Formats: sequence, structure tokens, C-alpha cells
Amino acid sequence: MNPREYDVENVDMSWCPGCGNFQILSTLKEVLSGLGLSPQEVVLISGIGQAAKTPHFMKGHIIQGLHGRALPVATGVKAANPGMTVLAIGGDGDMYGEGGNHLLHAIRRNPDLANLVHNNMVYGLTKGQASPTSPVGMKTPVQVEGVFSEPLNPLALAISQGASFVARTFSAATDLSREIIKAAIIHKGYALVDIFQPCVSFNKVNTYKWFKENTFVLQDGQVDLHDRRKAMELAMTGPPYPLGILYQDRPGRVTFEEQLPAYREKKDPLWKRKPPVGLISAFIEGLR
Amino acid sequence: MNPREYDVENVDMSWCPGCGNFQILSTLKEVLSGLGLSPQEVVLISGIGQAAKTPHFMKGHIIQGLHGRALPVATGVKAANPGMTVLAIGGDGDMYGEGGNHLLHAIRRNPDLANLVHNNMVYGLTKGQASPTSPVGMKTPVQVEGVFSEPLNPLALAISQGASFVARTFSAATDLSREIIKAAIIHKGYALVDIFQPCVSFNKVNTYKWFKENTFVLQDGQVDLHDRRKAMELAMTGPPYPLGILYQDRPGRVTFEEQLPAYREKKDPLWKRKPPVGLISAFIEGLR
Amino acid sequence: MGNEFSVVLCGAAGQGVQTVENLLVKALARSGFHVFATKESMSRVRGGSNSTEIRISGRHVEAFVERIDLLVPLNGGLRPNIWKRLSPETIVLGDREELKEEFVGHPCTFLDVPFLEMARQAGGALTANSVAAGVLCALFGVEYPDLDQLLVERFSAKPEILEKNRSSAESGFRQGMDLVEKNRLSLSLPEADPHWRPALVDGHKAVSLGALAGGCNFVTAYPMSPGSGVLAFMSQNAARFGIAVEQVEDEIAAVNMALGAWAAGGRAMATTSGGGFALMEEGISLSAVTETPIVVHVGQRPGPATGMATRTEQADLELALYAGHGEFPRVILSPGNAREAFDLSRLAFDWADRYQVPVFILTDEYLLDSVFEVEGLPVDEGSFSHHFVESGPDYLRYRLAEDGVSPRGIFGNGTGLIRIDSHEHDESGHIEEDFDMRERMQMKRMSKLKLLEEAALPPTVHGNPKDANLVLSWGSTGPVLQEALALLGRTDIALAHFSQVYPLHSSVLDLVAGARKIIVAEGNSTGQFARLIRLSTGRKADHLLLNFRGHQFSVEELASGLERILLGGDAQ
Amino acid sequence: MGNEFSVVLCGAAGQGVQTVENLLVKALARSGFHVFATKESMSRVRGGSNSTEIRISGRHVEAFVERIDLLVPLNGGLRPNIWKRLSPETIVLGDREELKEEFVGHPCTFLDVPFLEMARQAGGALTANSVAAGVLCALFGVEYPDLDQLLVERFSAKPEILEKNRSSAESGFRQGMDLVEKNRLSLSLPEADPHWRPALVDGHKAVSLGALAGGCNFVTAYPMSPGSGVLAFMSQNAARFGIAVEQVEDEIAAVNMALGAWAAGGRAMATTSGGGFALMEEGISLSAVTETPIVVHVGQRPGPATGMATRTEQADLELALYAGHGEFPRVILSPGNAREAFDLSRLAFDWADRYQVPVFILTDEYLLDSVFEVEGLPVDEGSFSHHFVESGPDYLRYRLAEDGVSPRGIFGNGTGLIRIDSHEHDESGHIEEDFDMRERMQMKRMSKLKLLEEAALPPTVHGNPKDANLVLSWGSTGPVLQEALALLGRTDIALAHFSQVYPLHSSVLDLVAGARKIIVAEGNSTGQFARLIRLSTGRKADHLLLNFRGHQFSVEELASGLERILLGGDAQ
Ligand SMILES: Cc1ncc(C[n+]2csc(CCOP(=O)(O)OP(=O)(O)O)c2C)c(N)n1
Ligand SMILES: Cc1ncc(C[n+]2csc(CCOP(=O)(O)OP(=O)(O)O)c2C)c(N)n1
Ligand code: SF4
Ligand code: SF4
Ligand SMILES: [Mg+2]
Ligand SMILES: [Mg+2]
Repeated sequence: MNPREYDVENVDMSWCPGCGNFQILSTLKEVLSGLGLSPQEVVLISGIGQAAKTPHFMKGHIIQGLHGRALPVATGVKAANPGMTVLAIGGDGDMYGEGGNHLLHAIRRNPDLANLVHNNMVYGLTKGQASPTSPVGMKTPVQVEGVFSEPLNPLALAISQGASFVARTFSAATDLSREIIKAAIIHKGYALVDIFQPCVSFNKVNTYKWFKENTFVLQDGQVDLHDRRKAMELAMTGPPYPLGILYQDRPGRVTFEEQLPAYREKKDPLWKRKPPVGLISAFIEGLR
Repeated sequence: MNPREYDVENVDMSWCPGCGNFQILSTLKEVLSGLGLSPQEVVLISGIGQAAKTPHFMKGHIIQGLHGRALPVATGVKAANPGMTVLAIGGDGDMYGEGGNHLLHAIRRNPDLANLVHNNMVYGLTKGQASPTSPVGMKTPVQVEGVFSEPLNPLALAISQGASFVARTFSAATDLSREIIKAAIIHKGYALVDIFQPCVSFNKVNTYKWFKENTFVLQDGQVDLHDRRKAMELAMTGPPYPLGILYQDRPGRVTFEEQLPAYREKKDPLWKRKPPVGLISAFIEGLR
Repeated sequence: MGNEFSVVLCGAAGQGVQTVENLLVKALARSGFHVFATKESMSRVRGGSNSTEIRISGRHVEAFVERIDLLVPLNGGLRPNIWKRLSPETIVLGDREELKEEFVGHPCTFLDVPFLEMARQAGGALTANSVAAGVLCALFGVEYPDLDQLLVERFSAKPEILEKNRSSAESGFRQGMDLVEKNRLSLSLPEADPHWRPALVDGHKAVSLGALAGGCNFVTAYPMSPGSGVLAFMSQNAARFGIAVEQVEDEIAAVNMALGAWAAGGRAMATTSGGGFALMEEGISLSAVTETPIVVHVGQRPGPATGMATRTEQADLELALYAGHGEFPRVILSPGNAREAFDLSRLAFDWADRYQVPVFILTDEYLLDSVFEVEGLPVDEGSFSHHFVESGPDYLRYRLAEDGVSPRGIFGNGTGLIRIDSHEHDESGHIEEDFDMRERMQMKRMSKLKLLEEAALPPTVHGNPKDANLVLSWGSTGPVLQEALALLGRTDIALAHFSQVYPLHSSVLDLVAGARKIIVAEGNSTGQFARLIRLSTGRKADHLLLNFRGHQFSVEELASGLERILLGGDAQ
Repeated sequence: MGNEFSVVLCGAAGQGVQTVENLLVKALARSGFHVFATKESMSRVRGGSNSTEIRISGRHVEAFVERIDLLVPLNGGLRPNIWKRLSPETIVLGDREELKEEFVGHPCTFLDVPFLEMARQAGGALTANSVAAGVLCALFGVEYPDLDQLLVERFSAKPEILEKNRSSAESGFRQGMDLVEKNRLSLSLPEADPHWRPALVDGHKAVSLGALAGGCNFVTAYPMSPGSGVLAFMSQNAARFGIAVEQVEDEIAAVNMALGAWAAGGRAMATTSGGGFALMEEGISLSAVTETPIVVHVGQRPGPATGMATRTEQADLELALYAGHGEFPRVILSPGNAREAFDLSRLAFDWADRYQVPVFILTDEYLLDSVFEVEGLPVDEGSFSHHFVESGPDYLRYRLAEDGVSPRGIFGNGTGLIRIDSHEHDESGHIEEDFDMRERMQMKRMSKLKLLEEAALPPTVHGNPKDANLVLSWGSTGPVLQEALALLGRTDIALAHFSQVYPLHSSVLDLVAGARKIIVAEGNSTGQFARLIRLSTGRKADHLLLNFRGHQFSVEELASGLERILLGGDAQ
């Protein structure tokens, strides 16, 4: 399939020229079309922020919901309609700030979805405040004396809580990104992809140059994909920060939706169902 | 000081006989009195749950607030009144479920408080549902086919995000608990103490016996207190689970309240202050 | 005592008062009596003192009465709310070993029944509750095999426990027969109807079963009393009915996951209480702007904040009415008994889907924890329909439909792409900042209110409201009020019970306009429903009968309150 | 055009329209003109088209007008809301290089000014905005040194940028003088008052400075437009004023941290918008039951959900009015201009502390993003007082005080222990399940409403409402309405502007009772304030003037709307 099938016409593109989001957008289109998925098979779910606008700029079913809340929405979608390919997309503020609790518990729940986090280490849409991943010392219009809190380490967090797939890439490393996002979508279970993404308007610290100089690509053999402890070491490494898949569960782990009683006897998505009136009546009779 | 000074008279003790909470309560009284702190110097802040009732059963200033929200309240108290000794107390549902996002970000913010989590691996007050730390397979009135989600690992979480002090103890190991809780209170910065606590009413899996059989006490020399990577290995270990202080920052890390501009020129708690009328007037004049 | 009994059992949490209630109510109903049960309990796992009231009657009853005919205190330390209700007519069946001198000097009739000793002899002190069940069954003429059958049904999974309870119950039954035969206690029983074999349904089950009948196939919740009874029921029956149930990390996840499920074609319900609902409000607003249906069950309890976790109140009406930022239509249903809870919960799903609005089922702890008898609960496939469409290539999620309802597509059902968006958007779901489009979309969403108003359910009116004094109530207060009016036996009072509080049915205008005095009875401290009536009709209530102590009104309390008002005085 | 100008500047986000506004308004005010500025912008960081209106007048003005006398479009792609406002009298100063044919055929007067070329010559295309500032200063008779001084004040930190802007402004100034001197453009300027030297305060600053004057020393927020302007101001001045400011992880943390700070003796404010406020509701309820003061600033924007992030609306009144589960008193303040925003924000802290209730400052994007001139803002120490006590050994946090206000102790201030609890509790703050205590405590908390009613601020009335048509407004709509009435010049209309909407001042009853027609003008789609008036007075508005397109009413729109209503027709 051609990535152009994911293009939308006449879209009012509201990202800034030069923003790393553009690279992620086109990579994503390539991956989806490369997987032979039609836009009708894909649900793109996001919160609020610049990254979270991604679904508006491509074809596919979309839900742009509330800031921070993409993951529970996506989990609900996947669980009600397991045949869809579900992606939860958002920024670092969205997924690690407002949505931090959902991240923690989505990891534990392990729904089969890919979670792409455009990590620009800043709040883009609200004009440049620190995000949970902003480096200590970074000055912003709110953190005028520089960020004080330790940056959140999303990969270590995910690995520490048993995430099924954990990876990091860089928006400008398009080949790597393509490979990783593809693997994340194919992966059965919750897959976190943290994507370093320069925000040219507000992040003057973590620029294209900075990301290039402060990352390295993990080579074959450098990682034992299934070793959680080793993955944790890598996740705690940096700068320079490793890019690549840090951890992936061996096949076989059951996903959230798979264990739901709803799919034990029938496999239909929920929209094809009617209430089990016979069973309900029988139950009520049992209450006499 | 005598721990009895922390006793309250005529208290309607609503915990079940045999509950691990009793051990934690008396340990806590011992520690506070042992530190020579009077109840007037201590603020006990909790959410909602059986563990979160602890402040009601002892002397001290208390704020029992909302389920899951003890940490931001405690951070606010400490920042407004840094002279107080502040504890944030709650259960595993409280701190790791509803309050998960605050935990993540309190760790990053590093206020000087001790966070005691009575981890009974179940929701006690609401009668036995799974908590974020319930083991896979545990059956409950809601998880009737057994818990599916991976249990949350609070220690690994805390260490992965740079927590300043991370420890685990067991309610029945009172000597160890005394030592650890004391160290956590003395420690300058955010200190997480996860306390294994049997819930005799609802958790039939993680009993006193189970905890005894599935824990071991870390010995001197087994831990390099300041090595985050080693601490992470320990945090990911178990069963049997290590008890003890897994990690502690070297002295010197600045706390949240210390970096606030409010305390740069004056050290008074905020209640002793009046608005800086001269500065405000001058600022307004500058707007002409 | 007449042809009707009010039996109250008290005991500490953990003493099994609950079990006795279940057994007894079922045994009595199977014996042809009309029954109703309601309980109140402290917020603790062990200890304290909880009580349950069981009414045994020759006619249908479904309200809390103050009066206690027969009291069975399984432990000492009765709380003031029980003491207050004792009268010289009250018979107490108590164990002096446990109660010691507690009842000495009280003007009730005390009969010593050695529950503890009998339980010990039958196998352990833990089964005093089954002894009590046995005694009471004997007193009310239940056949022993019927009780035994119930014990078997209940404890079949644990043979050892079954045996202990059986022998305890049996020994209790013998003791009861003894009391009757020795004429130490003679009750003139209501007449049993051998054909009466109701289903017994508490509020939790009624809401759950109604939801299931309405096609609910997805439940999300973070446990919170009293909303979590529905979570428990749904989890315990998830495999039976083939549904998805998830206990989530917080209420925000509950509402968002439910919305995701609806968007993908499921029929989801989040269940909670006021505090959890407060956390869901942003999500409710998301439901509104995205026009994604949602059903939320809110079991009310006293607030503010933690308030009284296991008690009842009707103080979250306005919370639900104005929940969420921005303006949008919604539906609030407020069942008064199990039948209404069932019917309305079913309807909630149909309306949510049909009108693409949030629908709230507003119950309270009293309703949820009360056991009602019902002849049956109708379930049929015919009444069910989906209201979504197959999407074509030109599908527009937010088509400016004339009636405000844009056909809703479901991912995977059709070729069209479904774009759901939380901003103001154009017809296709793209972010839109044009002021005119904003106006049109806001008007489109609000226009659904008209459809909802047309569909609204009328209140149930008892008596002739024309020129009479009209008492208004909503939710669980309705049946109590109805019995209070029957007790008063006055023809100058009519009653309107609202099982839907928003939007109100158009008949309310006439109803209220024609009445002499308007009295609103509700379980809160400020008269929230009275305010809604004033807002909708212009008519200010002449009197308010309010109750915010954490327990439902009693029949007697409402009756005397009304009497006082109608004697003059006591304007609000 | 008369003795007054409305200048509108348009440009893409990132083009510096904001900077021109700041410079120009200040330059004009320093030159003795009366000024007012208001802007509207798209929710994006770069591109799009935003606009700012600057009014230059010989008398005090503080409202948005539709009319554009002078339009300066810095880029092409004007949005429909601007096109609509152009008339044949409008003069456009535009750069044909940038605008191409955009204005061809439009009936306005177009003057080509090569902003881009001039900027390029002065050092870079990025300073076209300073060229425009220069041109406009020249047209309005600002002395060049005054403009230069402002440039120096603004760019002093970055010498290179300063120089580019200086030469751009200078070249613009010359071009402007040229236009005037060549008589291509002659404006009959309002008379400047050499003694008029106002302070220029936008809504964000007014709220912030008022809060500071009220003793605010702790600010918590999660960024959300438009509430985060206050966060930015407070952070940027935290060191100056010695306060604590924290950007937190979410709005729930914001409200809880603020409550912790108050409990410990701080004076904290959380600032947010409707969606963030929705998330705070459980926390508001915590404030209520624990009787811990809190101040929340809510900058309204259109909802539901994300709605229009950078636009304005007045649709969260009922959200604030009924926020939080359970029932409790609260205060809602709704300033209409900078002076009110300052005064009320100061008052908010005093009342929160004095009555131990949540106080909401309800503003909107329009108010916050508008620049008002004020003679001054009064700050003095005399008006400040703390309302807490030193606790003694018998201290009871929830003493059943007669007026409902139990003296509030602070940790560390005294020997008494302070027990703050979210359940229903006894006087000492211990969990209490007694029904009578519940009633007493709920009544105690509610009784503070009486104190709040007595303290409530009366509306500002213009004209004589007796037997006249009375227009009611609240918040930022007030000043627009006031100017609309002046424009209409009718004596049969009076106006009441409410800067406090809850509780309402008792004079409202008489005010409303005596009026001929009641018209409510507000920025939402359902008439929320009209509902509140009906609820409080029984009087239903005869007409509603509503605006929910995402922009404030204009003076002209309100004037013509009123005229239409008074000509008959158009009942709500
Ligand atoms: C409840 C709520 N709080 C705050 C906001 C305001 N808000 C919108 S986007 C955003 C942060 C954006 O940062 P990030 O998620 O990192 O995305 P980016 O724009 O950087 O891609 C915030 C705070 C909101 N929409 N909703
Ligand atoms: C917002 C909200 N949701 C839910 C509840 C109900 N609730 C009270 S305590 C509790 C869980 C208790 O579990 P935990 O925190 O582990 O404490 P424990 O009782 O086990 O000590 C819950 C769900 C609540 N009070 N508030
Ligand atoms: S603000 Fe930053 S993240 Fe947002 S579009 Fe612009 S460059 Fe990208
Ligand atoms: S329910 Fe469990 S945690 Fe709670 S008091 Fe009882 S034993 Fe302890
Ligand atoms: Mg970001
Ligand atoms: Mg627990």
C-alpha cells in the first residue's frame, strides 16, 4: 500500500515549520501502509497537545479526547473492538504528566496497542512550559530559574512495571523509527515508543543537534531483548541515550482484551452483539 | 519521650483484630517519640482507606483528605510550613492506584517528607477488591477469576524515577520497621517506605506466614546505599523480597521547598507573613 | 402490631447479619409473604453495630419504617438510632450472655434466647446468625425444609460450614417452635399467599440487570461505596453474560475507558458515587462534545468529600445536573424502587445510544442496599435496538442533522472514517475555529434537549393533584412518601414521584400550577429538587421536608412531617 | 470616525502582533490618550491569523467594538471575523508585497505601506511589526523618543535585537510622518490629556496583583489556557514577591497542594480553566468539608471538553455554582474589568480565610487578554488581616460555633492539635457516624451561607431601574453592555452589572421586582445567569441576549440586540 493513502487533503497543518512532528507523521503513514493496513482498520487515539493533533493530519479513524486520557480511551476501544489496530498518540505532557497514572496502569493491564509518545521535553501547545521530561535547569516562561524536578524516565518506568515492549527512537532517525514503530504495532501487547522530537519553537536545549549528539543507536547484539534487567540498565543509561528496542516480552503473554470473559464464547466485536435475554431472564427467575 | 504521649483516649478503633496496621501504628509512635518530636511538631497526612485512618488513632496534627491525594496535600503543607515534620500515610490502593500520578511526580519533586505505604496488596476498606499490588491470580469479589494485571512494583518505580530514599519493611518486623521509618523521617527529601502489611480480613494469600516466608532482611554490606543500579536490581528481586533500605541519596540533594523563592530571603513559615505591599505598589507603578 | 411485622436484626460487621437477612427474606417470600428489607451499616470491616430491617406483610411494602416490632440484637452496643426506635410494644429476642444488662430497665419485652450457647453447641460461636435465622423462621411459620434448602443453596460450596450452619439453624428453629408452642411469643401472622412467589432484587442487582437488558456489555469502575455493588455484581456475572468488566486505576480512567468502548461499539457503564463522579466530570464533558454516549451510575452517599461512606443521601442531583464544563444536554434518571431501577437502567442505554448524550442513573445507598420484591422483570429482545449506522465513504460524524442527532458510525462497520474530536469541530470532526461553525455546532448539540424533553417520562401521580396539596419527591424517597400518604389517609394530598428528574416531563407545569400547596420531600439539606422545580416551572415550593442525617426518611417521619405542615406553621 | 479610533492589527502567530500591541498601548497612554486593547488568537504556535484591537480615545473606554477605523494586516489570509468588520470607512495600511490582491475590490481605503521591505532594510524581515509600531506612533502623534524609550525598556536584554527593532521602528515612524505630512492620511486625533498617565493592566496581571495584595503566597497550576497567564505572571515574579509557585502534574494535584498550603497557613490559589476546574471538583468538596479555605481562579473558555482553547465564553457559571459533591456554601466573584479583577482577587483571599469556604474568581479569556487602563490599584497593609487563631490545649477544629465559623488553627501556631478530616466528623475532627452529629455539622457548614449573603457585594447599577427595562450582566460582559447603553442613549434602560454572582446581594430582589422588562446579556448558549436570577428572585428574564460563538459581544452587537428587543418581538 502507498503511504499517500494516509494523506488528508486541505488539512490546516498547525505545526510549526521544522517541527519533529512532521517526521513522525510521515514515518507513521509509511509504517501503517507498509503493514498493509487500510485507514479503515486503524484507530488513532490521542489526548491534547501538538503531538496529539497527529490523528487530524492523516487518514484513519480518530478519537482526539482529553489531555492525558488517551490510554484509557484506547484500552476501551481495543477491548470493545479487538479487530482494530489501535494507537495511542500524545506528547510527553499528555502521557507522562496529566496521564501518568494511566500509563502506569496501562502497562500493568497490557492491552494490545502501540503507545507513541512524541517526547519534545516541553509543553508545545501551551507555549513552552516545562514537561515531566524537561532537563533540570532548562529555563521556560514558568520555570524562570530553571527546571528543578528530576526528569521522568519513561523507559525505566515502563520496564520497572513489566511493560511488554519498550523502545526509544528519534524523529529524525526515520529508518530506525520506521522499524521500531512497525515492531511496536506488530507486537501483541502494550508497546511504549518514546520518540525524541525537537520542538523548534520552545525547546532551545534539546534541539536536533542536541538529540543527534546525545543519542546512539543500539546495535544487534548489544541488547538481549528479553532480559528485563539488562533493559533496565540501558534505560538508566545516558547521555548519550540509547535508541532502539530495549525490551520485548517473549511471545505468548496474554493481553488485556484476550482475558475478558466477553470473548470467551464469542469473538465478535461488541457492536455486533445483542443482550443475552435468555440468560438474563433465567437469572431473574433464579431470584425467586 | 514516651510513645504513650502519642496515644489518644477513647478512640473508636475500627481496624480488625490482628490487622498488621496495629504494628505499624505502634512502631510509628515509637519512632516519633524516639526522635524527640512532640505531636505538635508532626503533621500526619493521609488519603482514604484503612491505612489512611492511622492519623485518627494517634496524636499529632492531621489532615485526612481524599483517597489518593495525600502526597500533593503533604507537599503543600511542607512547602508552606517547612518546620513541620510531615508524613504522608496511606494504603497501596490510595498511593499506587488512585494516587499513582502524584507518587510519580512527588518523587521527581523531592519534598522533605516520609511516605509510608501500608501495602496489604488489597483494598481493605472497600472490602477486598484487588489493589495495584495484588498478586496475579488472587481471587477477590471483583477479580473472580483471579487478578490479571501485573502487580505494580513500587520500589522499582521509585528508584527508576530517582527517588531520594527507598525502603521496604514488614509490619511484623517491628525492629526493622522502627529503624527504617526513623531513617525515612530523618532523611532530608522524599522517602518512600513500602510496608508489607497483612490484611487478615481480605487477603488470604499474603498472610503473616506468607510475608515471613517470602521476605529476607538485607544485611549490612549487601547494599550499597547510594548505588541506584544495584538498588534497582534489589527492587526487581523476589520472591523472596528484600527488606531494608534499598537506596538513599547522598546528603546534599536540595528539596522541593528549599528551592522555592518564598524562602530565599525569609525563613518564616508562610503563616507569619503579610503581603509585600511596598513591592506590589512599586510593581504597579512600573506599569504606567 | 397488626397484620404486619417489622423485624430488625443488629450485629457487628462480620457477624453475618447480612446472611440472615438474605436467608430470611427469601424464606419468607417463598412462604408467600410480602417482604421488604433495608439495612444501614457503619464504614468498617469488623465490629461496630449495623442493622437490617425486614418487613413481613400481607400486602406489598417497600419503605423503611421507624417502628420495630421484633428486635434481634446479635451483639451489645446498640447505637442511638436503634434505641430511639424501641417502644413498649417492641419484643426483643436477645442473648443475655452477650447483652448483659443492656436492656434492663427498658420498657420493651425482653426474651432471653441463648444464641451464642446454641451456636457453640452446634459447632462454633460464629453461627449465632444462623440460630437467629432458625428462630425467626419458626416464629413466622416458615417450614424447616424450606430454610434448610436455602442453607444448602447458600453454602453448597463449603460442606463443613454448611453443616455448622444447618445444625445452628435447626437448633434455632427448635427454639423458635418452643417459644411459640409454650406461648411465650405469639405473633398473629399476616396471611400468606401461596401463589405469591416474587423475585427478590436489591438495588445493585436491579441496576445491573436493567443495564444488561439494555445491552450493557462493558463495565468500568473504581470501587466506591455504594456504587461498587454494581461492579461486584457485574464482575461476578461477567462470564455468565459474556461481558467485559474492568476495575480501573481511578474514576477518570473509568469514564474514559467507557467512552472508548462506546466509540468502538460497546455499551459501557461506569459505576461510582459522588466523589468518583466529581472526578469524571471532564470526561462527561468529553462525552458531550464528541457526542459519544455514556451511562454513569451514581450511587449517592452523604458528602461533602468522604462524608459518610456507607450512608445515604440525595444531595448530588445538582452535581449531575451541571456536571462538566461547557453546556450540553443530558438525562438524569432517578429510580425509586427495584422495578424502576431495572426499567430505567435499561432505558438509559437506549437513550444514550439514540440521542448520543450522557445518561446518569442517580440512585443512593438506601435504594441500592434495600431488597424489593417484584413480580418479575421483563426482558425481551424485541425492545432492544442499536442506533448506529454503517458508515459510507462520505460519512461525516458531525453532520448537521436537523434534529441534532448525527448518525453515529462505529469503527469497522462500513467504509467511512469516523473522526471523533474534543474540540469544536466541523461536520467531519476536524478542529474548527470559525465562529459561525461554533455557533451551529453548539446549537446542534443543544437541540437534542428538545428530543429529550419530548421523550421524558412523566411523574407517577397518586391522588388527585388538582386543588390538593401536592408533595413532590424523586428517587428512593418516592415509595416512602407513598406509604406515608397511605398512612395519613388524607384526600387533600396528592403525590408526584419523579423517576426522571432531567429533563422534566412537560406535564410538570400543569401539575404544579394547579396545586394548592407544593411540598417537596427529599434527602438533602438545601432542597435541590425544589430548586429544579422552581427553575422549570417558576413555582417555589411552599414547604420543604428535608432529611440529611445519613439515613432515609421513615414512613412515620414523612407522615408526621406532612401532618405538621398541613396543620399550618412550618413554612420552609 | 469622530474623536476616537479603533485600530486593528492582524498577523500570524509568531509575527509579533503582541509586541506591537504592548508598545503601542503604552506609547499612546504615555502620550495622554485613553486606551483599551483586546485580542483574539487561534490555538496554534505558528501561522494562522490573530488580531488585536486597540482603542484610542479621549475618554475612558473598556470594551470591544466591532468597528475598525484603521486595519494593519501584517500577513495575508485574513479570517472571516475580520472581513466582516470592514466598512467603506476603514483605512487599511497594508503591504502589497505580502497581501497581493487580497484587498482588491474591497470598498475600504487601502494604503500600500511596504512593511516587509522596510523591515528587511532595517535588518531582517522579522521586524515588520516594529515598522508597523513606528508608523502608527507617527500617525497618532507619539513623539519618537517615547517610542524609542519603550523599545529600549523592552529589548534591553538583547542589544542586537534591540538595534534591529529600533531601526525598523524609526523607518516606520518616518513613513508614518510622511503619510501625515503628504496628507495621504489625516486623522483628527482625540485630545490628549498631559496629566493622564494610567497604569496598563491586563486581566492576568490584575488577578495576580489582586491576589498578591490579598496575601497570596502560594500558586499551583497545571498550564491551561487562559488560566495559565496567572501562573506565568506569578512564576516570573515569584522571586520578586517571595512566594511559592509550582507547576504540578495535574489539576488534582493543584487543588490538593493548595489546600495543604492553606491548612499549613499559606494563602494559596490554583489557576486553571473549565476543564481543569472540572478535575478539581472533588478537591473543592474537600475544601468544604474540612473547612479549609481555597481560592481558585477559573479563566473560562468555550467548552464542552477541549472546545476552543484560546477563545472566550461565560459558560462555566453553573459548573462553579454546583461544583463538588455534597452541599456547601461558596463564593463566586466575576470581575468585569481590571480594577474589579484586582479588588475581587484581593477580597477572595480575605473571604476564603474569614469564612473558610472555597472562593472562585471566575474570569474569561476576553477579560484576561484585554488591556485596561486604571488610575491606580490600591495596595495597603491596613486592609490586610489573618483570620486564624493560636490553638490552645482544648482546641477543637470544628467547634460548633454559632455563626458556623469555627476558629481555624495553624500547625505550629499554638499548643493545640489541629485535626482536619474529610469525613463527617465531630468537633475534634474525628470520624463520626452519629446521625445527629451529622445534622449539626452539615447545618453548621451551611450556616456560613448567611454570613456570605450579608457580606455579598451589590451589583453596580447604571441608570434608574425603577419602571425601566433592566439589563443584567455579569463578568466581562458588563463594560461592553455599559458602553452599548451609552451608545443607545435611551433613558428607559438601566443596567445592573454583577461582579459577584454568588451569593447574590439581597438588593437583587427589589431591583428585579421593580423593573419593567428583564433582559439578561451573557456569553453562553443557555442563559445560566438568567437561571440563577430566576432561582434567586422568582423572576424569569423576559429576554436573553446570548453569545456563544467564542468571542465577546461587541458594543454594537449589544446595542442593536437591545434595540431589537425593545422594538418588540424577539422574546427569548
Ligand atoms: C485538563 C487539561 N489541562 C490542561 C490542558 C492544557 N494543555 C493542552 S496541551 C498541554 C500540554 C502539551 O504538552 P505535551 O503533551 O508535551 O504536547 P506537545 O504540545 O508538546 O506535543 C496542556 C497543558 C488541557 N487541555 N486539559
Ligand atoms: C475518589 C474515591 N474513589 C474511591 C473511594 C473508595 N475507597 C475508599 S478506600 C479505597 C481503597 C482502600 O484500599 P487501600 O488504599 O489499599 O487501603 P486499605 O484499606 O487496604 O488500607 C477505596 C477504593 C474513595 N473514597 N474515593
Ligand atoms: S510548538 Fe514545538 S512541538 Fe509544537 S508544532 Fe511547534 S515546534 Fe512542534
Ligand atoms: S480490612 Fe484488612 S487492612 Fe483493614 S483493618 Fe481489617 S485486616 Fe486491616
Ligand atoms: Mg511535549
Ligand atoms: Mg490496601
